[in-house]
Amino acid sequence: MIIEEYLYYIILPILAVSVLLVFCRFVMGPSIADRVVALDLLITIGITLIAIYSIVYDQSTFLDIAMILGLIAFLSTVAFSYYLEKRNRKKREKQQREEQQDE
Amino acid sequence: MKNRFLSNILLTFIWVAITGSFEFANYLFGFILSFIIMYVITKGRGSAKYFKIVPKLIGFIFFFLWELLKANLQVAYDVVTPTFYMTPGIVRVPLDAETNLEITLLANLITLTPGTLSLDVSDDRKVLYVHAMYLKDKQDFIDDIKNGFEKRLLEILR
Amino acid sequence: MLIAILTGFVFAILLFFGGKNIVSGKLALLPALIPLSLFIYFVRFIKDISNNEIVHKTYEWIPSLGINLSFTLDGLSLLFSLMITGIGTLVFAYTSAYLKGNNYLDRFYGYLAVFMAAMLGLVLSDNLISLFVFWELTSISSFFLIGFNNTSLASRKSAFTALGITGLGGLLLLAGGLVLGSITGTYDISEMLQHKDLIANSDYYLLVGCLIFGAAFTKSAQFPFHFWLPGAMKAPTPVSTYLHSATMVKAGIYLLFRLSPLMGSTNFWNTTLTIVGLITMVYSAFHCLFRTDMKGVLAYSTISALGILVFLIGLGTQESFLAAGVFIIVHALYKATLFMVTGVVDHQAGTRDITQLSGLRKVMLPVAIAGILAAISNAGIPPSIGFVGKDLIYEGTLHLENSAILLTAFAIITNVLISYAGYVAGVKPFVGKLPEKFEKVKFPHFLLWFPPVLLAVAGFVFGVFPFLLQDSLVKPIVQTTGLNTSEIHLKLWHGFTPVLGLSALTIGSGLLLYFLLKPSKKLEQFIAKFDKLSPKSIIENVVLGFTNFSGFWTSTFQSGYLRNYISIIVLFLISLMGFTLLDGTTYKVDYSSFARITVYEVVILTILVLSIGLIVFAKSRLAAVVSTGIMGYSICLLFVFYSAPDLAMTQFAIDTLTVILFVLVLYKLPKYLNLSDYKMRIRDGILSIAFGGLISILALEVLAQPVNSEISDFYAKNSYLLAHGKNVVNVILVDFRGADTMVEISVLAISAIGVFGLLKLRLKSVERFQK
Amino acid sequence: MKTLILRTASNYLLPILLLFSIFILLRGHYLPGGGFVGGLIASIAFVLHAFANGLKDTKKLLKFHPGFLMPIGLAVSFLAGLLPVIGFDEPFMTGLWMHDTIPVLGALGTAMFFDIGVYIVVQGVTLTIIFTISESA
Amino acid sequence: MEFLLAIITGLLYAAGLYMMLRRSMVKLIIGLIIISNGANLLIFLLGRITKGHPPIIPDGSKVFTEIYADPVPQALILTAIVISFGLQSFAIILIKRAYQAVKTDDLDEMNTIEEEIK
Amino acid sequence: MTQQLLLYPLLFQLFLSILLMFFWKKIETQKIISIVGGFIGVFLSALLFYKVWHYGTQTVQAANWEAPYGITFVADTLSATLVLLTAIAGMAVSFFSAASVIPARLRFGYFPIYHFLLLGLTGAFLTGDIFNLYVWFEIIIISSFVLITLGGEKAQIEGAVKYFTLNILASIIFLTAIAVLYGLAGSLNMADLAVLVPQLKNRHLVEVTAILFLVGFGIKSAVFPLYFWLPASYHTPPSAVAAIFGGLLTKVGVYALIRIFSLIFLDNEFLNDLLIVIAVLTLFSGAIGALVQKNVRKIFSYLIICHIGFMIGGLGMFTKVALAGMVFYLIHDIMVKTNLFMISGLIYRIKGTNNVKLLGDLYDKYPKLSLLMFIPLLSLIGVPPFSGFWPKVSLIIATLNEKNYVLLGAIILGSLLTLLVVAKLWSEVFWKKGEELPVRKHFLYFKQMDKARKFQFLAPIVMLAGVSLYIGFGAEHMQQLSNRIASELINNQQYIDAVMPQNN
Amino acid sequence: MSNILIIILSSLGAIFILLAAIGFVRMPDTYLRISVTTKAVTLGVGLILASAAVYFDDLSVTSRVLAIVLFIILTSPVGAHLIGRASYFSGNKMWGKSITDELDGKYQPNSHKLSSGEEFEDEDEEEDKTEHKKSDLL
Ligand code: NA
Ligand code: NA
Repeated sequence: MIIEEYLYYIILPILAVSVLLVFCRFVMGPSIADRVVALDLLITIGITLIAIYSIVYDQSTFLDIAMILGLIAFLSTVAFSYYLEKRNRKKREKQQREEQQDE
Repeated sequence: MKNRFLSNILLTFIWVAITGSFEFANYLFGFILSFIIMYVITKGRGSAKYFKIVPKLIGFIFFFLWELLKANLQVAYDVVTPTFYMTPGIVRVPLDAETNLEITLLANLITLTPGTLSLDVSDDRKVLYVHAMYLKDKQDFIDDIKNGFEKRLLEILR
Repeated sequence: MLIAILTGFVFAILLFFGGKNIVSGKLALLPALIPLSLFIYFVRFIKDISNNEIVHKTYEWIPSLGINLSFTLDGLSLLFSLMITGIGTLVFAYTSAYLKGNNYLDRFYGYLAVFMAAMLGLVLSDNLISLFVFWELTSISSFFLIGFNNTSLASRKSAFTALGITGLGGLLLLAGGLVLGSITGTYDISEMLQHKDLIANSDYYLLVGCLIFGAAFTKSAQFPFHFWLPGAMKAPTPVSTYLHSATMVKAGIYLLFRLSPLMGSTNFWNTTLTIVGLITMVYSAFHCLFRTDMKGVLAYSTISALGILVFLIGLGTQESFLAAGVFIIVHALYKATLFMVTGVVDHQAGTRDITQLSGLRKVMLPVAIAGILAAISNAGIPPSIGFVGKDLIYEGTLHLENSAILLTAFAIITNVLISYAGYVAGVKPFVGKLPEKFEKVKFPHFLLWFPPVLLAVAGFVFGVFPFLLQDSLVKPIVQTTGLNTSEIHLKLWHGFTPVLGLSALTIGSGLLLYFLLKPSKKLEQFIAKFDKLSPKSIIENVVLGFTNFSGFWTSTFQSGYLRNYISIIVLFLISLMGFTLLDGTTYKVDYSSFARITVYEVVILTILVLSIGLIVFAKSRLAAVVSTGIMGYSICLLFVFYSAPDLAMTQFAIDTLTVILFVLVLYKLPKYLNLSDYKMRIRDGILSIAFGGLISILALEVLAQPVNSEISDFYAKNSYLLAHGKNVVNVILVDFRGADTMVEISVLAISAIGVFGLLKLRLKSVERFQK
Repeated sequence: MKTLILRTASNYLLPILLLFSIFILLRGHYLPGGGFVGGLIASIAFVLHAFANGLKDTKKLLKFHPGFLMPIGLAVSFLAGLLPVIGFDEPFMTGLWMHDTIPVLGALGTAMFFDIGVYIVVQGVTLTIIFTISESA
Repeated sequence: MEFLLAIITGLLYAAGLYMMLRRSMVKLIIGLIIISNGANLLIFLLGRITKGHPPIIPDGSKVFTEIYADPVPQALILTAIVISFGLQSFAIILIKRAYQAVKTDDLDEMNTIEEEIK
Repeated sequence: MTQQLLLYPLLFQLFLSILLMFFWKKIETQKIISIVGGFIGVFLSALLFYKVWHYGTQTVQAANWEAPYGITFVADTLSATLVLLTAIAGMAVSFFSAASVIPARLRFGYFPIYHFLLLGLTGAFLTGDIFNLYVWFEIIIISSFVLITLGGEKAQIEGAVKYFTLNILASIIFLTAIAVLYGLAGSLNMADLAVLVPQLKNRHLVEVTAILFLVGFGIKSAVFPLYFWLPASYHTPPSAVAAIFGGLLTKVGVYALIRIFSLIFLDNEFLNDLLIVIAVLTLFSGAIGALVQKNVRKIFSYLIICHIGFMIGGLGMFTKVALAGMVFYLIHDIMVKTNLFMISGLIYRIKGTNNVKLLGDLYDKYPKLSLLMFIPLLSLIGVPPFSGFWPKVSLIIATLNEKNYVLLGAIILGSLLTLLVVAKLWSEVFWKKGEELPVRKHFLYFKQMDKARKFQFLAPIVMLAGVSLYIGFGAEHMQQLSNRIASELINNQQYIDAVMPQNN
Repeated sequence: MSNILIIILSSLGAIFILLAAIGFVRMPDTYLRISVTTKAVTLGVGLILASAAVYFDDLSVTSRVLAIVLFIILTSPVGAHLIGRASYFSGNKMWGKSITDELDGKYQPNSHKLSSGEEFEDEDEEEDKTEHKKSDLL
């Protein structure tokens, strides 16, 4: 019983504070990359939240969700990186075109 | 080598089945037990590499964990204290690792240890660009990686 | 009788399919045999009817609605049937010559046949609903007849106007009939007569009266709905002859006549009819003075005659009904003649402009005879039947108890003007000098001049021998009103009475007027100045205003702006919800039933709220998308906390995929601009907050209600034992509610196909239309 | 974005994810999971592969157009639901169960096949959508 | 907690609607996503929430022995989520296609077909 | 096997859709499957109708879980009738699609999606479960989205965005309503809800729930002031698609309203009044909207709205006579509106445009076709004894019984304006001397078609015109049918008993 | 015994995560933020999951925990690599006190090809473009 309470009153708040901190950075940005990393981080901390929660409620089922989170959270990072690259290329092509026109 | 490993696992399962205790400790115990057994029964029959790698692998894991912990503490210190002591920079690290797997593992391990971040591998796979937080001497840094992670990793993989 | 009616329809259908062959060439006269045989059929009934018999037939049609095809043949309907078929025969025959060589003669006959059948059905129906059915069919067929020259804009407009006015009347008739039905419990007029008291004492009496009047006045072109009739003169002359003088326009008269015994003898009924009839007859008779188109003259005089009929029915005495009955016959005979005459003139001389026409007797004597005879009958000069008719009118007005003198005076004025109209149309073209340009006018075809002559002569035969009509038709007609008929004696000569004096006065004034006032363009232009005040233009303006309003209303609501649509819908929803939810409810929520709040919940909720804020206020599209992702993941965590692992997994996977989709699409889009201004944002914000607030209140209220967990208990009990699964959510998905899932995967498949088609299918210009 | 690191990682992740998706699919009747999530994970595996190696490679790997999975999956689910109607004059979707249970999967019944159909459809759908978009990007 | 969730649900509806009322099509779709989440949460909330007891029959028992969360709303939401995934993907592609066809993301410029009546 | 007869029309459509997907690229095969399938569908639906007519309401408990635990499918007379009409209209449009939809569209899944749409319609009519109804609605929506956007022309996309958004909004409101209903009553089975909801203490909340349903379904049935999506989009897809949309999509909304209000939310004075107000404004807005339009299909679109008003009015009065009128109108309207949009397609193929200003001459050049097209127009106006007339009789009687003169006036005005709109249409499109339009390259005009295609074009129009004629001239049968449906709707106990016999 | 282990593991894990979060907020540039968080979080997650494994003391849980940790170890550095790289492309500046950037100028601007800096060669621009067009999902 003590463990559950320890986790509940000590660990969960620490994690919660971490989540909030990360979210602060998400709000602050400044670049999209920071936001994407924040998102990734939030999910990863979410995994720990779920893990602790599953201990507190003695429901190991929740770890399954953590598993899925761990597996596919990564994909949104991949997607956003892809976006950033593509967008960057597009910008550069546009710049080049304009430069060529200037010449 | 793969066969050995598989046999090892198989034996572990047999052990667990026999004992009927499905606890983690029992698996671990079964694994060690069957490793020893296999070491004994295949001793001197040529393909002893497997038995050399496993201890190295275990050693590597501990090395990795130690590095992880050590550098985490370093960063932690930097993070909690008001001023930063960082001297960051992106460094070009020439690679001895050749195969995709080698390079990827190396890069990932470098990233996972604090203070360093593998940014990219050159297209000709000769150079790894690493972002480092505490960069005092470039050559020292490169040597650390080459003699530490890369060497140990390649020992295991090759 | 049903067969009699159906004959026309069947014939029409035949014409539509093989028409060209039937009516082309020499067989063109054939169609006339149809009305002729029907005429003979109806003539056979004269004897029975004059013996006070009534023929009644009922066929079941829609018993569930109490609607039957029941037909009655009594004096009134016999008169109309004879007119419809008799004049119909002549018109059919006349048409074969008039429209000879017209490409669409088959169509024309088809319409005429439909019209004739419908008109027969109308006058024979005893059931008010079936009467309405035929009433509408006459409107539709007349639409086609008026618009026969369909390439002419004026024709189309007139057809449209006529249909609009008579269509409105028809709907009023339907409503009136249905009210009568709901009062009396039957739609059969003969049965209704037995419940006369119910009607008179009903709360609906006024309503029914107004509805019936609306129907009759529109159909019979009473002021202020009269203007469609002059417009309808755009139709070929046979149509004007048949529909717009002899038959269709009299349908309203027929209706009033028919319903008088049922609804008449009240102040409302009689006064309204008298006044409307009076206004109509005087107003339009006056208008005859200002027309130069022969048909225009005749149209206004027809309206005036219809006004006289309404007026007479409104008087509601035995004498006035007698006068009305006779006048129907009189008018049919002379007006049909005059129209046909006009048609011949138009057909041969190529114009109907009365100011140009004269002396045509030299080239078409029989036509001139018909015209002059008809004009005489029209003017009420003895020994024509017109004289009899006019006398009866004066007798009807003179013997009134109230305002006899005044009404008689109006009748005289009307008659004077009408007789003027008759001279203008029936005499003026034929007398005087034949202008040069008409010297080469050819003598008309036999079938063009014979029908009018026949009709005109008939007017004199009946004038000389009025007893021919007395027992056979006139008495039975009056009989249908339920009044005493024993004292009716039609005579040409009554001796020297005041009425005779009035007749003489009328004839004299009419002739005088004709000699003094010649129709001219000036007069026509003079009256045109008052067009703005005419009911026609007033109603046209109203219609125009209505159309403009329609455009305004439609484009206001259908503005093209999606956000307006959404706003209106949500506004509608929240005003209704707000009205019911906040109105008088005591807002009571049992907070004690709510679970305690924990730190991590607060953190997740905070993040949820903040991420929503970020989405709403994001400056970049990608930031909005990332924030949406965070929102989704927070909700996913909520699902974890509240025991929904399956949900959490699915939501998480789907959110990730959605992010990927967005990312794949986004970088192709243009800049993410904030396009709305400050005011708009405030407005939308208020609307949104109101919406969200109501949803929150609703949720809280529902949460305070007791729970019924019968169904989930069943699942909990049986999920493993009967459905062999322990994850109840999954068992529900694949078993208890598997049908949902089957549909759901179909939805997914469809959307994938849709996406595939949307992106891969680009129609090339060739493909766009070619098959 | 075909970086070496991502490519290598994705080559190892693909089988792991696929295996994992089947695992999630099969356990759905007893524990969280099932056809939907399973199918989504499987498609995520392929999407990841496509990100790392390019669409062409992934398509080559799949051998046929993923859209083809949709009618197949639908047919599997449909037949699983139809079997009781055709064979036993029971209502559509009535669960039919084998008497004996199978070690890993537990009881074997039409519901399982239904869920497998779902799994296939979801994969077909997700992959079709994502592949189509990236092809026309 | 239910109280806060009810407020959040309302907030989701409000934010979703607000986004739908913007002129950008991307915002419109995001709005739809938000409001769908709101609806899901509403089903979840009104089906009553339970902490830490997923509707999964524990190992070794054949029926529930203790309290459990109502599985019905969960199944409904699952269906709704998957359906809205289908719709959302279609919508997202629609943005793309609309941009190709109409060359704008601005909804106000997408009413040529409706203007012709005026 | 006959026990499950109720599900056959449903399962058969699903089967067809899946089968068609397997023949993805073989569009000729797809055409044959669709048409043959259409006939079989009519046959199956007719069987179902026969059974319901003679043996009363049929039910099937899907997956064999007794109500209210599983999903119940119910065919009372109303449902069976609508399923049959769907099948008939569906078959006609299959035919018409085979002739009129261009191959490019067919190659991208037109037929599978089309049959999914029919599946959705059939399912919506047959389900006895409120959430299942939502799911069917979704399949209808998504397949209609796909059909409306297939081809991706600019106009299509613009229309689709509005169509899409507003319909999804409707779905979300519907879902919200389900959430509240489940929160209050704890059940989803409509018969069960019919028992539970009247017992609920908090009537305010029940009323709010009803309003949510009203608005959700109201959007789908395109009533005032929720109809915007319809005129914005119905003229953009191929005419075959518009035909099935025009005939059936809004009717599903109406059906859902009927179901909900006759079964669950009974006798609420406020709601009934509200429905009547909505009906009046719907009639009015639709009619005047049609009056000012210049495109044949837009005119028809507004007429759809207008005529929805008749049905909503009937529902609002909720007497037996009114309901009978409403049901009769529903039956009539499905056939006529489907046909009208096919006719618009025919006109388009003849002249290459649907713009009223440019059209003309049809009566001169194609007199027989014109008269063929005139039949549905007559039905539309409700010229007696064509089909639109009889339901109006019942509706007017009902307004008189209820002394609802405003609605009476609206019905008369709506009818009159419909008459005028059609007259105007006729005079502009058929009578007027049309402008000489430049001959379009790559355009297949009607006169250029071969006999077989002409037949495919005209057969469905003739068929539906025939059905309309039957409805009008055989009004007695329809009236009996409507009366029976009306009495079933008024007495909801028989529905409840059929679904949950164990309750007695 | 196991309780103490759980407390130790979870406390350490939570602290590392907290540190990572603080670091994430405090670090001055994107690369540093990525760098700090990847490992701290990996370690933290691993520790906390380990505590769960100890708590449940059940093979299936343990294997799941192992799986999760393995996944994270496998994926998070890859993610860091990708986002770091992307961040470099989008021109995120390094912190002012950074001492060197050997990556500067090594990327081909259009193809994003990365040179090792040993054999820098001028690639044909046109070839780049065509390749870009072909690559679909890249
Ligand atoms: Na490191
Ligand atoms: Na990392």
